[in-house]
Amino acid sequence: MSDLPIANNQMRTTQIVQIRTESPSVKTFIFTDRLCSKAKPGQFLMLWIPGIDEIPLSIMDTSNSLVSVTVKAVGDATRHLHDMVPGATIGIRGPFGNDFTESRGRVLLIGGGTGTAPLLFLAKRLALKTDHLVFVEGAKTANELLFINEVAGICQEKNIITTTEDGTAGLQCLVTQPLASLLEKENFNMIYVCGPEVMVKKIFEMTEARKLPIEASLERLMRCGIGLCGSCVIGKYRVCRDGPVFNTIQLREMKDELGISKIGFDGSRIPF
Amino acid sequence: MSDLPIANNQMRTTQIVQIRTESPSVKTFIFTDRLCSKAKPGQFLMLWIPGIDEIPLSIMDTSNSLVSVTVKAVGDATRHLHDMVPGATIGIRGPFGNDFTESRGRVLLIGGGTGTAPLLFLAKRLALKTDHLVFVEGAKTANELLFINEVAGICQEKNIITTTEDGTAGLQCLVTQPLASLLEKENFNMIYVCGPEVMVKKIFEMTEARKLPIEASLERLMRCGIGLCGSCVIGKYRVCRDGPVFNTIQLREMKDELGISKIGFDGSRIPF
Amino acid sequence: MESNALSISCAGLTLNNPTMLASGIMGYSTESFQRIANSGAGAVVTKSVGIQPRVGYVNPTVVQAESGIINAMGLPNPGITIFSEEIKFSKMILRVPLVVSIFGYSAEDYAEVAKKASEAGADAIELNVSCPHVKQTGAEIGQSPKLLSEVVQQVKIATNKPLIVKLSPNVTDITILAQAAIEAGADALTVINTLKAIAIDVETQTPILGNIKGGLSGAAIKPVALRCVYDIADQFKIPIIGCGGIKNWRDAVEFFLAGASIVQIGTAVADNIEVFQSITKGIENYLRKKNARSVKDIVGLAHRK
Amino acid sequence: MESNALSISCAGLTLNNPTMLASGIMGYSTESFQRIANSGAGAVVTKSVGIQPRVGYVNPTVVQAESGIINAMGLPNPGITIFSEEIKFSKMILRVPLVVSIFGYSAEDYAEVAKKASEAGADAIELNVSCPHVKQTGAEIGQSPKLLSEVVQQVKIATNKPLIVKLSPNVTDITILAQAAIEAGADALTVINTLKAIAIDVETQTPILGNIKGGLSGAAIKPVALRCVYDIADQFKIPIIGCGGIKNWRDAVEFFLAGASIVQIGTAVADNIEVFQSITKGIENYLRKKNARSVKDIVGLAHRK
Ligand SMILES: Cc1cc2nc3c(=O)[nH]c(=O)nc-3n(C[C@H](O)[C@H](O)[C@H](O)COP(=O)(O)OP(=O)(O)OC[C@H]3O[C@@H](n4cnc5c(N)ncnc54)[C@H](O)[C@@H]3O)c2cc1C
Ligand SMILES: Cc1cc2nc3c(=O)[nH]c(=O)nc-3n(C[C@H](O)[C@H](O)[C@H](O)COP(=O)(O)OP(=O)(O)OC[C@H]3O[C@@H](n4cnc5c(N)ncnc54)[C@H](O)[C@@H]3O)c2cc1C
Ligand SMILES: Cc1cc2nc3c(=O)[nH]c(=O)nc-3n(C[C@H](O)[C@H](O)[C@H](O)COP(=O)(O)O)c2cc1C
Ligand SMILES: Cc1cc2nc3c(=O)[nH]c(=O)nc-3n(C[C@H](O)[C@H](O)[C@H](O)COP(=O)(O)O)c2cc1C
Ligand code: FES
Ligand code: FES
Repeated sequence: MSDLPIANNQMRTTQIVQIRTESPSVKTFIFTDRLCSKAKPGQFLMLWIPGIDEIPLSIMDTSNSLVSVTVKAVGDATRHLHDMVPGATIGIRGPFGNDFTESRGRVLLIGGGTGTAPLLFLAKRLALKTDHLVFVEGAKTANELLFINEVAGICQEKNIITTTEDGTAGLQCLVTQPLASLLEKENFNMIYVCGPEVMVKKIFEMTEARKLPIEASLERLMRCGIGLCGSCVIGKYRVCRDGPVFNTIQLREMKDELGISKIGFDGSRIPF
Repeated sequence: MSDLPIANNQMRTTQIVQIRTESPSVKTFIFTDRLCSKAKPGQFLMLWIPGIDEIPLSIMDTSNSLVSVTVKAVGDATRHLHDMVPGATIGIRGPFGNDFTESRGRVLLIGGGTGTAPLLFLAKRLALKTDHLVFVEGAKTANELLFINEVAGICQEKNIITTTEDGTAGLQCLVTQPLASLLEKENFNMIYVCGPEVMVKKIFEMTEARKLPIEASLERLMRCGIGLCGSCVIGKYRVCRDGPVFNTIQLREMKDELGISKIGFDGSRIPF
Repeated sequence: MESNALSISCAGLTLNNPTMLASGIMGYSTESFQRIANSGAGAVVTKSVGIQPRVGYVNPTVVQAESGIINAMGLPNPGITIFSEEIKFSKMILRVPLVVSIFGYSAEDYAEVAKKASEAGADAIELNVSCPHVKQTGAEIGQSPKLLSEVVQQVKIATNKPLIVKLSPNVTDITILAQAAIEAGADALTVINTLKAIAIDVETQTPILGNIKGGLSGAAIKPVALRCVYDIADQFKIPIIGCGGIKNWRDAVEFFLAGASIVQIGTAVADNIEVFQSITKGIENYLRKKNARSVKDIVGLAHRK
Repeated sequence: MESNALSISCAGLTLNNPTMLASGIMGYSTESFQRIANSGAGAVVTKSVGIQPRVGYVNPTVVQAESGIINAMGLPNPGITIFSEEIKFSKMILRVPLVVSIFGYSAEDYAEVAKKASEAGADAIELNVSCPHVKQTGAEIGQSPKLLSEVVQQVKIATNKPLIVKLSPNVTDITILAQAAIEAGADALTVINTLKAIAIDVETQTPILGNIKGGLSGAAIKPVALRCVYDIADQFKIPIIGCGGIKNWRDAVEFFLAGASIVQIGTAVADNIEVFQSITKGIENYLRKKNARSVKDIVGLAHRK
């Protein structure tokens, strides 16, 4: 849990050092930042695209003073970011939020879309503690499956399950489908999930049915990132400050909202 | 040299724990203060007498978290302080300013009035390093000689010289008088002086004539205590921030003002 | 000391303790209000609500500065019609008073929002006439005694709930605005909203906030807020709710001594959501130490000569 | 980059570098001015001087607050007659411009002091019309466009030295005061003086400053000062001297980008008298990095759209 007093975490600018294309719509941006390079898997940062917007992004990796974030171009801010070149200036605040607990034993990670990024970061750490890591990843189509090589470097091949909606790679189905049999077959000490909220909701229902422990990282509209503005609230929790990682008990408390409604830009509750 | 950024040295209140009468016009006040209890001999603090005034006072002693200051009633603020009783609330900022270097070898200390207080503090520290401490103290009359017993506990009797103007104790003369023969007779590695500026000036002239090293603690009008307001300036130095202890070289630089003129409450130069 | 030493009745509201959540902080949902109440707040104030929904400004909407933050949210809010449902929901669940903060572009706007909020069950209405970063709204009204007076009068007609006017510090003489609000019928004053400010990034050579300028809050503004409370309490008898940079019991007590009867806490929630509890505990200890039977006993004591 | 990238000519003054000692800091004696100049300041401003000597307020005259200090010195000064000697002495020795800060209780006062200061050799006159803590002086004049205009006009007649007007932030709209000063003939504006504030001690339940209220300076006010500079530069072409909370090169550059051509440093001197040198060094590096040939190249850049 990051408890940096806000005064010690002011925005600073840095230059993009490297940009890697991960898929047609996803790029990884690497830059130096002292504070965020100490982040733990699950934590996020606020990235300022000068003159455009400031958006929350999960930290995908750190090494020495370098920090990586993996970003899907979905709108104005992310497209502007995708248009940037190495050397471009961005602003950084963070790391913010809590992190995944690092479980031992048999561990399952389920990522959807760019939700794979923080799980890859987590998997690297878990690999030091456990040798039974199962990684399940889903995407619309083959070339949107992220970090296939990286995951293969961490997990045994038999422990990697991929799904695509169009069947261009792995199983042709939603990521939730192979889970049913997997959870039937195997027992897990911890299940980690990060992806679209509707997916998280489905998986949470499955783990609840089987009384399995889960930690889910959620995404909500974020503005301040420091627990003030209320944009990211789900139930009684602020995703930016009390999350973004929530455990089984917390997820139960927010059942009425998880995957059902969220707070929109105008503060009203809007359905998913 | 204290280099506490001002933000970490805000005023705090404390209660007077004990009051000791040292002479008809001088009392010692003892209170707890964490920061000032770490002060070194020569440093001073700003003491707030609520609703009345805030005045600079040398730190006379520290032990554990206790701090002592020795105060002569000379005007409104000091008289109000003298009227206080144990349990009364005062405000403290500090410690401020630099401290005496702690010389080894043969050492001479010369105190006038309450100027004896920081020198006593210094003598206690020096006694751990050297066994040749000569203490010269002057006052108007016998019962104004401060800390006679304390000094006797530190220096050998033959190394204590006292003078009074009315001859009621020690030699009947000014404190500067026995110095001439003393400096003739003995050689010192360091001479420390604290007292009225005119006395300091005289002694500095004597040490200059003999090319002896000296450190003098000065008193000037102080308001801010943190080097901003300019009230305490002598030559290019601020007594509160660059002093109050000045060495031979610095004293030479301020020769045109030392004991000659000072900055008054209205910022004008006024003669002594 | 009785257990109700901390409770305070003021301007028609009764609070278990003299701390309130300031407007705009986690201020949208019943669950947030309840969490804040459970964290020890004596009352909660909602995010400022207007007639129409607003999505607010583009990010960055918050910049961290030294000893505080600068924000320019742009009054994102769902509009009073939708928010009335939230007020009703809150009133069913919440056990502390719910103050609804409102803003508008004219006296009529304010009156309409106040009316709807009151009908939905608001325990009091706080007028945000001082929000410094939306053109033609707060800033102008809160800076003009005449406009302010008009708004307060109209709202007074539209609701019989206690009416709190939140003053802007961005004025030449805050006591003149206080007087206008009082004479127009305000039941209490919240003092103060944020100070107009800006943050500029030297690398990109641009203002950081999406809206360029914003409002400074947090510890940096405490000495100014405290002075505003002191100045108003020096001249008027109206209950004052102190706000600006409060983050511990000592700050809160300073505001009581300056003349406030209640304090609001905003920015300090970022560092610690339990701040209400620790402040209340500290106030309680302080009152005991000073042999004061209630907060009322220490309100305005710094004005003694 | 040539060595004179840092030098700046502005409002009739030429400085080796764009930093100045702010008024009231060590501002009485030639030796202090010289030390500050040796520490790297491009110019020095004296303590504000009036017609008559003043001893100022009783201590405490300075309280340390979070990220700043609150001061209420009460304008202690020897009066212009005595101070004229100091000005003459300074002019014999000092190799950087000497700006004499003056205050008064009427336009005639200001004019008289300005005249004497000019005759003694002041390189420029800075009007302190914003000192918030002396009744019937600065505060009132600096808060009223009419009074301010009158004072500036009279001083303009009394001296032909560059005239700098130092504005108060304690106003509803600082651009209106800026406009009044400009139209009355100001050659430059110093933006800003301190924010009105108070400090209260909870133990003794009393205001701490001898004068009860004072002015907040230091890092706490930087976002407000920067906003004032930005607002004025947005509307007017007059040279601006930025002041308020500057303590490192980054702060200084922010003020340049907001529209200032020179910066003044006050409170930061308490922590480090060498602050001028380190700020100048930092500005130099920054200019080099940004390929700017002089400070002028970056003045106001934050206003680009
Ligand atoms: C904790 C957290 C971690 C995230 N990590 C990643 C990541 O690692 N990689 C990644 O690609 N994306 C991540 N996101 C989502 C990312 O923040 C949004 O995709 C981005 O803000 C969209 O901005 P835009 O202007 O490009 O799109 P817009 O056109 O503004 O919006 C597209 C959609 O993105 C969502 N969105 C917009 N603004 C925000 C915002 N400020 N906060 C949250 N969602 C927003 C909205 O649902 C909107 O409908 C994360 C979000 C959160 C809350
Ligand atoms: C660094 C330093 C250390 C000092 N240490 C001691 C000490 O250990 N014991 C002690 O008794 N005194 C000490 N003094 C002197 C003490 O501060 C003054 O005696 C006291 O401020 C007088 O205040 P008053 O209101 O009682 O007298 P006033 O009636 O105000 O003045 C009496 C005289 O005291 C001097 N004085 C007044 N105010 C101040 C002030 N703010 N700063 C300095 N001098 C002032 C003036 O010369 C004045 O003429 C020290 C002064 C300095 C600068
Ligand atoms: C993120 C944020 C949003 C705010 N939104 C509002 C608002 O909608 N209405 C309002 O009256 N004040 C708003 N304020 C001002 C606060 O209520 C409060 O007056 C100010 O922050 C000073 O108090 P503080 O220093 O305790 O934060 C907001 C403040 C912050 C930091
Ligand atoms: C101790 C002190 C004394 C001051 N005296 C004066 C003064 O005499 N005249 C004046 O115009 N400003 C005076 N000021 C205000 C400063 O010149 C400056 O405007 C203000 O402190 C903001 O800058 P800073 O944050 O760098 O200190 C004084 C400030 C301080 C801290
Ligand atoms: S983003 Fe503002 S509270 Fe979470
Ligand atoms: S007392 Fe203010 S500069 Fe020394």
